[in-house]
Amino acid sequence: MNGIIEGQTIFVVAAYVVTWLTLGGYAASLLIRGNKRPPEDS
Amino acid sequence: MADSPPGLVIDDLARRYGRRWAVARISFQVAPGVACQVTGPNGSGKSTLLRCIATALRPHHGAARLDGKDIWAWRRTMRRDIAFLSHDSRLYEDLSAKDNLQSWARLGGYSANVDALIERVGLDPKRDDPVRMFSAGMRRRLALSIALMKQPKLLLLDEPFAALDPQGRALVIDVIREICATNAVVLMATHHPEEAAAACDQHVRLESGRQVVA
Amino acid sequence: MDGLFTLIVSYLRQLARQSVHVYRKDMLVEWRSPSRFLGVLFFAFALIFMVAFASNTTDVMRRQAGGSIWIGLLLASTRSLDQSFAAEMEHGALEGQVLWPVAPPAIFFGKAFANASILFVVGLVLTPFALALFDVTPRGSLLELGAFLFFGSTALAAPGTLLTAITSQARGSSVLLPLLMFPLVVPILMAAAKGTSLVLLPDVMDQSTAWLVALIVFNVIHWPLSALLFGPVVEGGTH
Amino acid sequence: MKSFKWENAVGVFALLLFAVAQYMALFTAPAERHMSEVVRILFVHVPAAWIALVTFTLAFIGATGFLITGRRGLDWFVEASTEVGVVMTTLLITLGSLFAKPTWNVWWVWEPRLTSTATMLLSFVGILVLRSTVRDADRRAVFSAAATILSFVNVPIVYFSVRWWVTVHQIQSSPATVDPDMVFVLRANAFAFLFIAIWMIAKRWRIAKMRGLAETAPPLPPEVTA
Repeated sequence: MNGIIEGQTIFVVAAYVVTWLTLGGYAASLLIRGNKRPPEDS
Repeated sequence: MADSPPGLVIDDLARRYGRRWAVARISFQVAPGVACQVTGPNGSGKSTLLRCIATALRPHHGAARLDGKDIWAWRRTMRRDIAFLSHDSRLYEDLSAKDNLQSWARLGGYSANVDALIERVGLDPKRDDPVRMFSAGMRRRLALSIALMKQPKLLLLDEPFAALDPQGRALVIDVIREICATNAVVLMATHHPEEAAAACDQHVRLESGRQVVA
Repeated sequence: MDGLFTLIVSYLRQLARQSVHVYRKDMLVEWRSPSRFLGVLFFAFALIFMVAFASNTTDVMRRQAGGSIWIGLLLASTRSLDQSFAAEMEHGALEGQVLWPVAPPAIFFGKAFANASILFVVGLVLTPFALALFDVTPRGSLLELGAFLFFGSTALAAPGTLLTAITSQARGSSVLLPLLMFPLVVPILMAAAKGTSLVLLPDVMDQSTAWLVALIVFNVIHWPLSALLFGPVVEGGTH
Repeated sequence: MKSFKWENAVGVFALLLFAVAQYMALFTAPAERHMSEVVRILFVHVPAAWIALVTFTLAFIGATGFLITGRRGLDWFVEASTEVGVVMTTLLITLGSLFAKPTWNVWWVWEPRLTSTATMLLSFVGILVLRSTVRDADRRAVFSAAATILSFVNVPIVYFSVRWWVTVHQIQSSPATVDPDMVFVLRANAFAFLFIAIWMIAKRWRIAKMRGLAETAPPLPPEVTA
C-alpha cells in the first residue's frame, strides 16, 4: 500500500463503472435496435 | 446497346423517391424538330420525368439520350444545350428583370441580346423593375426568356401555360414552333392538351408514374 | 504534356471567369437589398453592446476587445450566410446554377468570396465602434489590423459557405448551421481573436505575425477543400 | 438469428479478452509509484482514446470512399463508425476528467489534446444531428460525407493551433520508465477495445443497412405489357 490519498480509489472505481456502463449500454442498444424490424410502409 | 437515333430517346427510365417509384418503365422517342407533350393528372410523374431529363435528378434505372449521348453521363457538357423551364423561376427577387437575365447570361457565357429577349417575352416596359413587383405571369415570362437564352437543342417546359394570360400562352406556342424550326426537341408537361396540340405533334400520357400506351 | 498544361490553364481561366460572375451577381443582390446587409451589421453591433454590458470592469473589457469583435463577426456571419442562401433557395436559383453550364467550384468561390467581402465590410465598420466602446487604442499598425479582419473573414466564409449549402437544404437550418460550423471554426476564431488582441494591446514578443500566418494557412486549407466538396453537396439530390 | 454472422465471433472473443484485460488492469497490474491506484484509470482511458481516433479515421476513409464511388454501403459504414466514435469519445472525455481530478486537481484543462478532442466530439455529434435531420437518403449520404471530411481534417488543425496557443502547459508525456507489465496490460485492453469497436461498427452497420434498404430499395415495377 503506497497510495497517497485513500479517497482516490473512488475515481478508479468510477472510471471502470463508467466504462462498463457505457460500452455495455451501447452494446445493448445495438442488440435491441438490430432486432427491431423497421416500420414497413406501402 | 443499339445505336440511338437522333433526337431525344427515353429508354426504360425510372426514378424513385424513397420507396415509391415516381416514374418507371418510361420509353419513347422524339425526333429532332418535333415537339412532344406529356400529360397526366397531378402527381403522375410529369415533373419527375422532366427533372430526370434536365439532369436535376439522376435516373435510378434506364437512361435519357440526346443525339445518341447519355444525358446524365454527359451532363457537364449537355447542360450547355438543355434548357429547362421548371416550376421554380430561378429569379432573384431583388434584381431587376434585366439584371436577372444579364447575370444568367454572364454565368453561362452566353452572348445573348438581353434587351431583345425581354422584348420577345413582352416585358419591355418593366425591364428595370425589381422582380419583387412582378406578378406570377410576368415571372413565368421572364423565366421563359432565361431558358430561351441558351438557344437549346432540347427545351423542357414544365407546365409553361401556368399563370399565363391568353397572349402569354400564344407566346409559348410561338416559342415552341420557333425552337422546333431550329431542329431542336421540345418536351412539355401540361394540363392543357388542346392548347398544346397547336404546337405539339406527339403525345405521351402518364398515369401514376406509368406510361399509358395509346 | 504541353496539351495537358494548356487544358489545365484554360480550365482555371474559365473557373476564374465564372467565379467572378457569381461574385458580381451576389454582390449585386446585396447592393440592391441593403436592408439585409444593414440587418447583419446591426446584429453585430448589438452583440458588441451585449458583451460590453456583460463585462464587469473596463479593464476586462479592454482585454476582451479582440475576442469580442470576432464573436460578433462569427455570429453575424451565420446570419449573413443564412440570408445569402435564402435568396438562392427562394426560387430555386441554386439549382438553376447547377443546371447552368457553371462549374460547381466556381459557384463556391464566387459565393464564398461574396460572403467574405460582406463579413470584411461588417468588420471594418464594427471595429472602430468596438474600440471606442471598449476604450482601446490600438498599439499595432492599422494595416495589420485590417489584414486580420480580411483573412479572418475569408477563413470563416469558406467552411461557412459549404456548411450553409448543406444546412439550407435540410430542415431546421438555423439550428444546424451553428452546430456544424462552430466546432469547425475554432482554430480560425482563436487565431483571429488572439492576433487581433495582440495588435490592439502591447505585443512585446511580436507574436501577432505568427497568428496572421496561421490564419493564411487555414485559408489555404479550407478554400480548396470546401470548393472540392461543394460540387457533390449542391448536386446531392442527384446521386 | 438465421445465419452465422462473423462479427458475433469477434464479439465473443472481444468480450473474453475484455474480461481478462480488465481483471489484469484492476487487480494484477502494479500500481505506479507516484500516482498509486489512480494510474489504473489509464488502462481504460488510453485505449478509449486510441480507438476513438481509429473510428473517426475509419469514418473519414468511408466518407472519402463514398464521395468517390457513391456506394451506399460506405455511407452506412460512415454512419456506424461515426456513432461508435461519438460513444468512444464521450467515454474518453469522461475518463479523462476522472483522471484529471485526482492528479491535476481539476476536471478540465484548456490543453491542446483536451480542446481538440472536445472539438472533435462536437463536430461529429453535429454530423449525427445532421443525419437525423435530412430525410432524403441520397442527400443525407453526401452531406454527412462532406461534413465528415471537413471535420476530420479540422482535428489536427485544432490540435496544432491550440498547442501553439497554450505552450505554457506541461505535456503529460508517458514516463519512460514504464513497467513492462503495465505496457502488456495496456496493450491487452487496447486490443479488447479494438475488437469491441469492430463488433459495434459491424452491428451498427447492419442496422444502418436494414434501415437503408427499408428506406429505398423496392424492386422495379414490372414491364407494362401493351
